[in-house]
Amino acid sequence: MKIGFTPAQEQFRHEVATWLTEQLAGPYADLRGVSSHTAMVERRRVWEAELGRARLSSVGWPVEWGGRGASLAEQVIFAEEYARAKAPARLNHLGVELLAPTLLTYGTEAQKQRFLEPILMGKEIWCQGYSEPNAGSDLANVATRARLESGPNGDEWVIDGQKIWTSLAAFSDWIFVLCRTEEGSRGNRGLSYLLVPMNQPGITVRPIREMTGHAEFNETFFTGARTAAANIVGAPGEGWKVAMATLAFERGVSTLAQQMDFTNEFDTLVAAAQANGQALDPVIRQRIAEASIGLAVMRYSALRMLTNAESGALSHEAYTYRLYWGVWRKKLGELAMDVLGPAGEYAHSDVPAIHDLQHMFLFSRSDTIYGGTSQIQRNQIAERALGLPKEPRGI
Amino acid sequence: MKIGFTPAQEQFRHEVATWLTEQLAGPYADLRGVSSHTAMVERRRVWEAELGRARLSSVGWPVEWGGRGASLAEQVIFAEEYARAKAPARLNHLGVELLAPTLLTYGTEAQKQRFLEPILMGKEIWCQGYSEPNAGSDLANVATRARLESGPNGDEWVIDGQKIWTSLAAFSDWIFVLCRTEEGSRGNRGLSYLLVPMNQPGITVRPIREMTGHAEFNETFFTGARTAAANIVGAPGEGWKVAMATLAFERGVSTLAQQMDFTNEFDTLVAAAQANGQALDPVIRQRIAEASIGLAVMRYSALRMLTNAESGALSHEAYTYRLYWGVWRKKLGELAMDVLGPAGEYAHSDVPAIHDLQHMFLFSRSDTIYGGTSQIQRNQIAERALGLPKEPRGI
Amino acid sequence: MQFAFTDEQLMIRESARTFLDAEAALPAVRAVSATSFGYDAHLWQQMTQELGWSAIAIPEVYGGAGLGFVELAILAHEQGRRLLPSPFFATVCLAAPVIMQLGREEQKAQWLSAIAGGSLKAALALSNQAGHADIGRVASTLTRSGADWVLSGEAHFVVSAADADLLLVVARVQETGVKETAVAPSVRVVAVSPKASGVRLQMTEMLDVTRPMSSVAFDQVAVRADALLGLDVDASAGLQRALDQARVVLSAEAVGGAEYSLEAVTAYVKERVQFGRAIGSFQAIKHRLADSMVLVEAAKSMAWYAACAADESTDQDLAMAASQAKSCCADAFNAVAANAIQLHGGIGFTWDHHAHLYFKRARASSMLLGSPAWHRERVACGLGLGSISSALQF
Amino acid sequence: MQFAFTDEQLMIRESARTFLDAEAALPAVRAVSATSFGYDAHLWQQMTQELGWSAIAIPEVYGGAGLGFVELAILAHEQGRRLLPSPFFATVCLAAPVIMQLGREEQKAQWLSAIAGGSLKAALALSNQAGHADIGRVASTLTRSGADWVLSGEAHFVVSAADADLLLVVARVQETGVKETAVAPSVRVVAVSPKASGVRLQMTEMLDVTRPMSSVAFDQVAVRADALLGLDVDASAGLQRALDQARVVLSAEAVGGAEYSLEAVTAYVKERVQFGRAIGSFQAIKHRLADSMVLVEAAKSMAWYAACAADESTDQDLAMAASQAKSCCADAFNAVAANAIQLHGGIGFTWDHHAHLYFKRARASSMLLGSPAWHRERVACGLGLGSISSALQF
Repeated sequence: MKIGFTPAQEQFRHEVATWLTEQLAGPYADLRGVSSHTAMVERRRVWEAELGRARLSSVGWPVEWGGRGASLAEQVIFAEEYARAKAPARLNHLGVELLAPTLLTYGTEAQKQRFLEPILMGKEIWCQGYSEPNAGSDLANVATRARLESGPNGDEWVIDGQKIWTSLAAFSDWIFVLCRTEEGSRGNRGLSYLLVPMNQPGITVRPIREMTGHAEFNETFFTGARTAAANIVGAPGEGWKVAMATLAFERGVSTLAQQMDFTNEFDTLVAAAQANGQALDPVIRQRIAEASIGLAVMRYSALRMLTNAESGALSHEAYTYRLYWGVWRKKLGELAMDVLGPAGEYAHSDVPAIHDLQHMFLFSRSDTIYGGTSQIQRNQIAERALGLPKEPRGI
Repeated sequence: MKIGFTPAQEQFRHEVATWLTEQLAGPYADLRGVSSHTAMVERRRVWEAELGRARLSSVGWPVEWGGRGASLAEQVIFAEEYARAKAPARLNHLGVELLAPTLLTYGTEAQKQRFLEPILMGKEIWCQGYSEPNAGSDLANVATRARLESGPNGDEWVIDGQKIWTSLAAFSDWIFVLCRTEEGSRGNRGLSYLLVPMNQPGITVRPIREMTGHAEFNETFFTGARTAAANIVGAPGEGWKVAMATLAFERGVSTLAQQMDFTNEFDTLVAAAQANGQALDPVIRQRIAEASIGLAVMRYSALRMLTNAESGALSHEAYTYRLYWGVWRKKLGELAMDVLGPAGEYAHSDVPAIHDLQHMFLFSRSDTIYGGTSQIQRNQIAERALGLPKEPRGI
Repeated sequence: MQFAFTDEQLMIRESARTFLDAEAALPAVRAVSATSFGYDAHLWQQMTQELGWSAIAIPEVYGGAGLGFVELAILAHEQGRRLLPSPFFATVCLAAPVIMQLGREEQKAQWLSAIAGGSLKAALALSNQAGHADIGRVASTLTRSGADWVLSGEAHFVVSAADADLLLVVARVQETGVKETAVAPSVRVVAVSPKASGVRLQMTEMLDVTRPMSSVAFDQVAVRADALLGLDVDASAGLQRALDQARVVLSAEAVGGAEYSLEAVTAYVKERVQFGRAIGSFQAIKHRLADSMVLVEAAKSMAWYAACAADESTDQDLAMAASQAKSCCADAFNAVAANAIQLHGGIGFTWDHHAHLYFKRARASSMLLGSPAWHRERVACGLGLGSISSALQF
Repeated sequence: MQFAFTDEQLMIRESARTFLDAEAALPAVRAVSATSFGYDAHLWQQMTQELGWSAIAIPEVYGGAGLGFVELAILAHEQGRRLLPSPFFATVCLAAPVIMQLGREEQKAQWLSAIAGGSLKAALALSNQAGHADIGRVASTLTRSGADWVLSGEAHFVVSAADADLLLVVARVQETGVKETAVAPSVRVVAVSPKASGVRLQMTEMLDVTRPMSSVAFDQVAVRADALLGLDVDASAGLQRALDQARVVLSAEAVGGAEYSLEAVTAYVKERVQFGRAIGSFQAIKHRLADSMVLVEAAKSMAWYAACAADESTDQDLAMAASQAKSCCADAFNAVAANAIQLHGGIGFTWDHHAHLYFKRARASSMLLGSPAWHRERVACGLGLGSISSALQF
């Protein structure tokens, strides 16, 4: 157990930092500090391609697929430097961080050939179609149907139903969708994992305005939407297994990038407290210190989790991680507003820090809801990690 | 709605205060400030009798049974003055506050004649036999059995089983016991509510040492213990109903006395904080203020509850009260220890405040357990006050 | 001592609830929030002229009903349940008590009668740019100009000021030629017309859209001597009492919001099915709602007591009760409204759902007239814990 | 960067757990707590002489195994699981690091070798009567007496001092004829024999019976110049590092206690039946245990990182990590142990049950070497929030 980096790793850090600084001071200066997931989409596509060419789109991927086969330590370094350079939020993070590892594990050779390179180069942006209005916490309750039909373009899946909370859907090229492909099946059986092109008449996207005032999520409607029969990951009926694997990748190296965002938010908060004098309030100081402990905990829990993931089974800290950060960030949001005081109540502040912290405060209310509520997380911890009896399903 | 008292009520306050001051400066000076429920038992019996003679044992009782038929406001005044005078903890509080109202509601005329006066005069001290090792949260799981037998002394109930957490059992004269009187019955059916003399060979009391180091509770074993057939409150099989009524009296005026204890504890804590300088720590100040809010909340919730109780049904605040004070006092204990700092870690402090606060801290851990854990309390609030679905029993 | 509503009080509550259930449904609240002054003038007319809400706590001699803060709190509680945007708080619960405490007889006769009759809307300009509720930190000053005065400075977070007929401005007296000393400066409240020369008023868009606020700047505004509330003596004590009374009403309003928030989410979890069961049958949900209910009931006890204190108690006891209530009720509303979002799941996070409106109002109310932490510090002082030169500012 | 135990570290943990499972069952712990010095001397001999625990982090040149704080933390974690009373913390985790940081070569050679070999038990006398862990607040003073020194004053909460062979005493230098100034006084650490004339030691009975403490009074104790650790220069920096290292180990020990506490109550709720179900099947219980597990895992991440920092980081980075860990792990242990009492129900509240021993240890450890609040304030300073003249004292 060691926290320091080797000279070779520090050399890698230097290389990455230099490259990022050059890009973001030069041709991509307009993208520096762009943190919104919905802003400057076209420019960020170009940036994704730039990363891909530099083999920095996903340094952990195998070399044959355009990565660098980087070690965990190097991935940590990349995430740190990416954040430090204030490089823009990754446009295709669902493709890079969730779908690509899923394809690397469950995809056919043809699927890897077809999909990985466009992901890497930012040519095809992906979104995720899991939740439905009646399949929120109870994800296995998916009702969106797909059936295989023969037609002029060969066999195709035809999809009908509705997905919700599909972030990025408005400008995604593809969506990975959990569908019910066995008629009459219930629960997590009879589901399949399909890859569906977004740009077709059978798909309609409707933005959902959230309490932040922005529309970061969407509803996505499928009305006879189509995709080629080959665009299924895993066998028909194996969708649940594949979807769960995808979710598990949320606990992967993408957590490092997320943590860097958290660190930036924390730093913004500290700066705001210093600016308005709240940093000298002993009560606020206790809470800021507590938040800093949470940051440290998340960092080292993620490293434990990633190290342990290399050896297979999901370890204890991996079960607790999702719940921990959701609760932490919600508290950070409350702290931020207490630091801002009444000035934080203005809807449109000229001060970027106030705007960012407000948005974080409001958005963080969903951090204990999406991707499995805190209640669901606690169930999973209790049942899977502590071995307590399962919750009875209703009758 | 009014918080002030009338001149007549203030006159009553003056009378009570004068009497208590005279007694506790004079003949009962040795009892002033005695707060332990197990200390100076014989002297406190004498004190109970003194209260009884002055018709101050339970001012709210009807005049015919030795009370004063006092209004709620007067009962509030009595509780306040009793605490202010640092009069000793009531030895027979289970008799006065729980059993007597139960008898007044469900007892036969003969039972009232037989039992009320000795309770009032401190001649017969009572304890409560509800919980069992396997009937804790699940009180309806009572296994202690009683059967009616004919014998030389006429018909008698013969009781076998074990009760636990019987406070005061070591010096009580009587116990009210929830027993299973219908063989083969389950749950809350087939139970009866019996009054049993403690001083008999069929009863053995074994103290339980708690984490405080003291033994404030006991185990009480029944091995062919006997009581007259007439010593049943309500009909055979109605025990659950009567026992629940007794528990409801815990939400009665006895809460006022308890609140005065809380106020004394809070004052001790504040004095300790002032003495060691912690009162100037802004973080501690916030927590002390918070605790003072809790005290105010409890006082006014109790008044709402008692006012509403006069009109019948248990109101919302009555459901929440038990949980509120348990949680509040546990927090007060933690605050007390944080105020004391390392000095609070000495097991035997010469400083009475430190000793009292330590004991409160440790004892308060049981405040969310006995008489229904916080978990049970939350179930009841959710199901009875909010109307949410009931928890399924196991199969 | 009688800690329950009288029959008359119950009737007031009942009729208010019936009225607001009909008139202040959520879509209506959203709609009026978007209008220029952020409230429904017609509804306000009904409240004042038909229902007599603005008169309820004003003495009979000024044309009021002569009741007190318990009744005001009841009405605020009911409006809180519906997040009703209206000048009620600013005019009736904040400005009227200030006039009551500080006004000369002829001022009371003039203004309180007009408020009671519904023809006057008033607002109190107190807070500085940071939103401090401390009287000692006001950012407006009065300087003498012969027998009259000149008002300069600014005030922020002024509730319902945009179309008020009268501004009551809290200002420090700045004696010309006298340096500011360590002694707290003397404070006056002056009545200013929003249309007076030198007054600039700007509405500010808030996260909580249901309580409009403005910033006001005063640039050498001429103030006649008789525009001073009361005589030319320090107004702090009377102002403090009026502020504490307003805090009590605000607390009751918060309790109303919390209560409604809890009722709505309780109804939702009984209907919403996941895993083949109403989610309200899961203990995790039940216990969170039970905890919310504990908070609501605690806040009620605290708020109603404080309402009594606003009528009956000494300044010092009221200050304690008001700060305890403000802290307790604000914390409860924040927690209950947050929990309601959580238990609604994704839908509770959307703009079109009501949950965020309550959540935002809860926080906005927390910050108005002193944050929970500020009030707890005030309670600590009141408990005799001594004074600290605290960095606590809100 | 490698954030997982090496095979060697896993082996150390495994063998420690096996040993302690066999030797430090709860009845044994209770029994030794009641003995005169509060620990099992035979077990201590095994730990030091057979298992080499006291040598593990001592450099090879002084007869140690040359490993570091990660390994010490592993051993402390395992002892924490069992609440094992032993001189391990005082001697190996507190005194040895102080000697390492401050000692002259010959002192290290003498004392570290003896500690490694198990022949020397040492204790650090630091805290004043109030239990402050601040170096600046020590209640012992050194005055010069020719080339030598005289030690006077007192120390409290001195862990495992009762039969220590060596006391390391932190004292302020009081220059004769020089008034105390605002400048922090210079601090030294001196080695004193508990048997020296003028040393009076008294064991103090603690709520936590598993970690014996003493108060020590120094009445004009003659101290030779060569009993000073290091040279006659301020010892603060080195002492601070050693204290931070000890705090890290203490944090790992707390994590062990929390971990065991959670395991035990988890096993209990799987067995205990109420309402016809194992109570562990109720969501209320499951979620409370899930929350406990979140705390335990968070504390682990923090503690192991801090253990690395104790070996690898600069003083400043270590100070931050140590304070974060001390606060985080203490809070976690307190909460988890409290929750364990709650979920055991009545039985968990009895003297004979183990739950209260963990609960009391948790709080006692919180108060040792700085409370959670004290450490958070230290973190706040470290984050650059500026310094406040805080009333925070613990």
